[in-house]
Amino acid sequence: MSQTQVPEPLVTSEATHGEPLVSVENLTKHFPVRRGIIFQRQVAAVQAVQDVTFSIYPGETLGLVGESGCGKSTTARLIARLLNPTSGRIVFDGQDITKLSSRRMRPFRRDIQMIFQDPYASLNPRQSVGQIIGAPFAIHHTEGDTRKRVRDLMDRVGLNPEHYNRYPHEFSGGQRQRIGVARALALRPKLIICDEPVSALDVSIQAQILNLLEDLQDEFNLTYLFISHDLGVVRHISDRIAVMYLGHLVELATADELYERPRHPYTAALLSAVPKGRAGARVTNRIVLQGDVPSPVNPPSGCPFHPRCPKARLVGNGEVPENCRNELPPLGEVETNHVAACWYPLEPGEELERMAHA
Amino acid sequence: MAETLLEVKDLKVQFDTPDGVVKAVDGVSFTVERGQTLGVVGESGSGKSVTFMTVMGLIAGNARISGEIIFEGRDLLKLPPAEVRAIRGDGMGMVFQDPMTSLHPMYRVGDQIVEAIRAHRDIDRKEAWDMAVEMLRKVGLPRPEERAKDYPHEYSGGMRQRAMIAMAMVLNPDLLIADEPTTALDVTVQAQILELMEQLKSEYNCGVVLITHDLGVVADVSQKVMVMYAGRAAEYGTRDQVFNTPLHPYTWGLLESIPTVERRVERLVPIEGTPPSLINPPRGCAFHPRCPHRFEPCDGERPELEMRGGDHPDACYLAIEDKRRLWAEREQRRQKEPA
Amino acid sequence: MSKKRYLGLGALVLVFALIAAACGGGGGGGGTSAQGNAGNVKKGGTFRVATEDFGFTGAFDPTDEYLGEAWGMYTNMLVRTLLTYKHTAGPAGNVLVPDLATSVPQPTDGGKTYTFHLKNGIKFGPPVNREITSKDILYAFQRIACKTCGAEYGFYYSVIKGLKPGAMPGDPGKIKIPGIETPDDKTIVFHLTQPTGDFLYRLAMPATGPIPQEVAHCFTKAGDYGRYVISSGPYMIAGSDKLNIKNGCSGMKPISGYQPSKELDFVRNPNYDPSTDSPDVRANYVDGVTITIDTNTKDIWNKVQQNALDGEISHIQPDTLAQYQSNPDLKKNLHINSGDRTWYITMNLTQPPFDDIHVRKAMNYVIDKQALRKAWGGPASGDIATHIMPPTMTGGHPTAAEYDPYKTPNDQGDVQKAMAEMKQSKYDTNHDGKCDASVCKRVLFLNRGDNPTWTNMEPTVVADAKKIGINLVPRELATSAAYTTLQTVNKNIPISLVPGWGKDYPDPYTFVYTLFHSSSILCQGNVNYSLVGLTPSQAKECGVKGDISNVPSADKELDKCEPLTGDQRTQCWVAADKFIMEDIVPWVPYLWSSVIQATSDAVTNFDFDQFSGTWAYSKIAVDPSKQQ
Amino acid sequence: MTRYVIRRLLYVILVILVITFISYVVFFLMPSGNPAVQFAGKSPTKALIHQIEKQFGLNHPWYVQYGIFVKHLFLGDQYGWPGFGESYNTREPVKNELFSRAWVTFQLAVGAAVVWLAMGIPIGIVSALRRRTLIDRASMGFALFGVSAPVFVLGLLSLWIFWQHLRILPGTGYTSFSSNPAEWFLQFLQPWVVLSLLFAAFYARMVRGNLLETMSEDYIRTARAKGLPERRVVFKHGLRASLTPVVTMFGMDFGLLLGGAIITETVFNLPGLGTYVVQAVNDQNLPAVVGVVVLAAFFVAFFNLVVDILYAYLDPRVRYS
Repeated sequence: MSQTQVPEPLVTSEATHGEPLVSVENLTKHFPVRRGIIFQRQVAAVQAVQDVTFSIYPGETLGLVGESGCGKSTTARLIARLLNPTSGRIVFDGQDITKLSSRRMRPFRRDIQMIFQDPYASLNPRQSVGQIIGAPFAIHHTEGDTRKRVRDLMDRVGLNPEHYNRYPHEFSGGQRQRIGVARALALRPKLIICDEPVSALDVSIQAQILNLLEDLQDEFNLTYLFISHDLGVVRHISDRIAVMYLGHLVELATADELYERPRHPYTAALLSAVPKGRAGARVTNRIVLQGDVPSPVNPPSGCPFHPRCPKARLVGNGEVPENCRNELPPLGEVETNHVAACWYPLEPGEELERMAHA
Repeated sequence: MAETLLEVKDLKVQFDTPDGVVKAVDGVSFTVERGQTLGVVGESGSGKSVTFMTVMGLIAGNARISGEIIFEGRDLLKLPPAEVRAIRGDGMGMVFQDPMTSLHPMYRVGDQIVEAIRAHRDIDRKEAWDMAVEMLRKVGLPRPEERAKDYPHEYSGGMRQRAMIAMAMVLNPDLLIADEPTTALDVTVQAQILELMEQLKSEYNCGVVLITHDLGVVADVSQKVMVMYAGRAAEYGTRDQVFNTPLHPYTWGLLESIPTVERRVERLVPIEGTPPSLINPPRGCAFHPRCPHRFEPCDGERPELEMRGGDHPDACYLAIEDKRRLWAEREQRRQKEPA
Repeated sequence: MSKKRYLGLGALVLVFALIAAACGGGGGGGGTSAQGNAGNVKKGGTFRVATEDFGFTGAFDPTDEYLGEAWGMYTNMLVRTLLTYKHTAGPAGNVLVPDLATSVPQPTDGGKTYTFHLKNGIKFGPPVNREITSKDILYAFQRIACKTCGAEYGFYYSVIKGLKPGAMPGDPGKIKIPGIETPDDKTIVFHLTQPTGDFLYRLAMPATGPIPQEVAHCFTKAGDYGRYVISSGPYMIAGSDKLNIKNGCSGMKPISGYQPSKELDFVRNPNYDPSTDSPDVRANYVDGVTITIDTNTKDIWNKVQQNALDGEISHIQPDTLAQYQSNPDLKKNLHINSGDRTWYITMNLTQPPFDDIHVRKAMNYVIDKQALRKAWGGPASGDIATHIMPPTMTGGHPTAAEYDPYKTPNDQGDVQKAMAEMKQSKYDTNHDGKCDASVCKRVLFLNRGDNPTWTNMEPTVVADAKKIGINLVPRELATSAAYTTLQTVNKNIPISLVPGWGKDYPDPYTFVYTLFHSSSILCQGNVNYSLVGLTPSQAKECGVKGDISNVPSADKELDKCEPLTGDQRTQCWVAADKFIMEDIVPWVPYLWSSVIQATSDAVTNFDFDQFSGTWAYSKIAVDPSKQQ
Repeated sequence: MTRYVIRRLLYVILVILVITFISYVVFFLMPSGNPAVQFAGKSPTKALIHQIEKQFGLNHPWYVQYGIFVKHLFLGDQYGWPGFGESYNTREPVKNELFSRAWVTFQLAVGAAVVWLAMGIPIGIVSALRRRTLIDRASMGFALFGVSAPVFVLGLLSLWIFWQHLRILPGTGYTSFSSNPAEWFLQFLQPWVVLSLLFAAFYARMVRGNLLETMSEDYIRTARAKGLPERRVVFKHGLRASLTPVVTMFGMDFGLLLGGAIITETVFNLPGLGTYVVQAVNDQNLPAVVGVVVLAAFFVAFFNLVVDILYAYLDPRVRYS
């Protein structure tokens, strides 16, 4: 019905079939910067999310990666309707939820849940674990024995149900994140947005939580939008991965495709920057990007990555080509199941030379 | 032969708390040599930070410290506080995890570096300022003359960490201790910082200690690696020894539980359970309750870090053949998995 | 020893005897009203007084000012009038003596004409410095008549032919008053519309004192002249001499010695000639008087005890009173005098259940007056009132014992008698002595909420009323707000503990006539709280809700007395008091309060000004060496 | 910055308008009496009341009176600018009285502020650095005493000891500096100290808390790692950050205090704004009440602004636009 043409060139994997669970179309979010003596005028905008389009299919995990400030968390909050988009459309389960009032949004709130980075900060320290996990039942007035359902949930996420009456501070970080997972799971949502769910955890615990999330996905046929800055974690858990830079979606492909054949120079730079650990010998050709990410208040013209792009300089013999500077490259298919927004995408296997410091 | 800068022998650090005595560091020994990077890996509570805060003399007064910390021939634990202070920041510099909070928000970056210089060198402000600017240039800060006059909040995260490094390195210390220097940074910035540290290390020919939970980072830049668990070293060897033929099941667990960008495994193998309490650590090997290979002696005597037939010291009772076999099996399992 | 001092001493002895007699009747505080040791009484020094707040009602403008404390300052120090008092305690202090006038005249023309001759040699203080003439007194009356000037007790002068108080427009200096003639500078003649027995008293009130038009014409709004008052008495406001009267009105800056929220200082008036006065009237020992504001009552009393102040204008707190009475060193410095003031519970004759005289009588029987006086601090605070007027107002009789229409044992109330009265009431249908009508269930009872004395009395009244079945519902307001509410007729307050009444001058007219005559009922600012004599048209105009058919009137009894003079007049008022107490019963009077004053050790001569109920400043002497 | 200051000043005006408007509404809606009736003496006639109402401007509806008040406040009245009108019960211009009393309150506030800062900050520092020692406990005991002891009790106690018994300090009252500097100082000594005790205690606790918190900050660790002497770590790095909130607090407290320290002024009989407003409320003296309200609101708002500007200098992270 409202499923209009999706401009995204379809990137599929074995997990993507049928109608998407979530589609965002041209999603844009600007945070106004105001100034004025009495009446505040908007003088600028932080362009947090700029014209982002993608879909998430039932049962899959879409990874969303990028550096801090790239707009990945804002995108997640827009989909959860914790923020209102400046423009664009969000279709959930075939229905346009972009402009639903909070009352009409309520049934969808059950279907979209979030898991946050800091498990402690997101749990009310004055509520017992049972109350925290049971709260969604109370809010959405579900029938049945709440206590039993909470105990079942606790058991399922690997918490001892006898700890029903304990408080968050009595748990370790990993257990607290299990509480967060149980709370998100309580109402059997269709989509769970995981915003850096394992970043605050010790490495030995990270794996436990990641495995739990995978098991729950299989068991309850969950769909995940998984946000992380840890590229290893994202690769592990995602079916498809979207890369964001300065508010823009710059590349989207299946996980293996993206990691093995990155086509956008930014993705390539990002991957090469990751220490390779024991697998690789000493990496010598890390693409060390120059400088910092530009301000989202005043983003560069043309391709947002052009001021730092090694490929552009390579193509232009040290100068950044005109189109990179002036025209925003569209998200185009560079290969089946692989889209990137670049005028000069890398060829498969092409390795970027390390950029000398300017 | 490399010159030994720092030798720590049987260091113990204990804190009295209302709940009991916290044995934060429980007998750790290691050395750092000039021109070498020692990577120290472990999870929170493993004692890695406390060890080096103790080396720096930055541990609060209520701690009980024993052992020896020999820096350039002098035992820091026996020196009067004033002399330790004179070494701190001059002979040894330290960089901390969070560059957002580690710089004083109300003083100019340049002034903070100047302060570090003038705490140890009797030179005038102008000269110190020039030194600070020069150092900022060296750590890759663009337009250092102007940026030195900025406040920390006007810097990006990466720049702040560069400034911290400049502050730690400005007096050309023999030893740089970096405590999770890149954990709070984005991956591309992390790469820049690690690069910078490498570069400075070779330029100044100092020793570096890199404390991190990120095995990838350690593998990337360290010559020697110490894996810590519950206040002790689980194993201690060269980078290749620890990463290619790890001897301790905890190290195995760490290596296997971390998803990497290069390859995808079907299922991660986590270390079950949670890190132990430091007030009432498990008897014997502190790791044994979480260890899949535990056997008879593990909950008896505590295993010391020593050569146990392998090519580097470890603290596990398993026979060396078993260690080699078990590690080989694990490696095989990993290799088998479809990529 | 000079003759003057000898005379002064004689007067003091006389006063002492009189007051001892007056106090004996009440069995009150037992303090002295006058003290002095001729050997110590020397001229000089400054008498230092503090008060929490001047509380002036007319901003110290003599035309307007209605506050007793201000009258004390005027009559002792600042404003001489045709007639005045001796500025002493007791009935002697209520006797008129000539001041500006050469003598107290007898009326002619059937009591309708009074002629005065002025003494020579009485001058205004600086900067006016000229002889006072009859025109200056006329000008005072013109200001009383003036519409904008805000005279607050002008009604006393409406008996003068053609004088419409506060109602005559235009410049007061141009107002024509046919009833006042000034044939020459030293003569003034008053023509009245009717014989008025107490007219002479009204000529001893400060508003009638001479006012120099050359200064006062600049200040014709209510209260405006207060900071520019030119002295005609022995003292002047400090800094008066600096007042610039040369450059017209705009050149005049307020006199520096009066800062209305800080202090008021008096110094000797250089133009005052003692030979125009008598030491019996004004002895003028001190060189100056300072009255400062100290908002902390405790601090004022502390400072008096420390000799850092010599006196206070402050209501004594019960705990301070107890402290004084238990310590002989302090007690000798405590002075208790009759305040010519009655405190009472007022009942509204239009509001049930008090529209029934039996209920009102029952209230008089049931209230425990001893308990109420205890809240005031016990016997020292005054005599228990048994009727309307304090005996000092009517020559000392009848005393409380001599006339007590609702006598109860030890003034503690008598429930039996009260219930017997109540049985006769229409509100006691089953005649069990308790009100059983619904109107008694919730009766609004207005009280002061900002004063512990009143809040301490409240439970007694409520409990006593309950004994005869009346449930009082207290409503507490700050004193000024409580007064304003009570004085607004359409608030229809049934019963209140708020008010007290003091005389304006020592004639019962200012008591019973003002309080109970129908002509005194005003819709706003009404002081006839019981609405005695309320007429249907007044009821309609003022918005009275309630039954007005049974409202009795005392107009006939009161009108009868007004033309009389002398003892005849006094007896007539006493009869009116009895009539009101027995046939109207608007009040439960409970206390004739004393004025309690404390002096420091530095005060070597004390006297009380009976007329104003405050310090006889002109009789006070201090020993500066004892001042802190 | 300039724009910010202008905006904040406009905001100050708005605050004054709102708060005076509320004062008017409260005054006219309260079941209290008519100031004209009070002024008119004990048996006021209707004509007299009307006359006085007219002279006071009370004959207009309250909102018109408010309008006139606002007009006079901003444009001035017959006594000049700013027009605060005339006192209902003394007929003097409120402005003169207000300013002379504000000066007294100012002297009280400044002296007390000096004392409380001089006491509070060092006590706070010492007890933070000597945490859990006898000194710390004694200081915090003092703080508890200072916070909980009512000013009037302390004031009366102090007067009883130093004036009535020891006779080493003068009693209550106000002596101007120009008339007798020594007396001025002695006379202010008690109110300064008594008023400052409450604040000193509060500030000691605040400084202690802030310093303890600051000393656990990462940048303190950095300062130590640089090898700075401990004294320099505490006084340069620790205090700098922990005193910034104290500055904010101080500005607000000081501004509030300038609006009148009612109890202290009453106990020590100081002719300041606090005693004035008490008198004015008792006398239903609307122009005086509103005058104090305007002044108090102005001081509070103004010092808030000063603090905010100062903050921007103290803490470079704060920038206003």
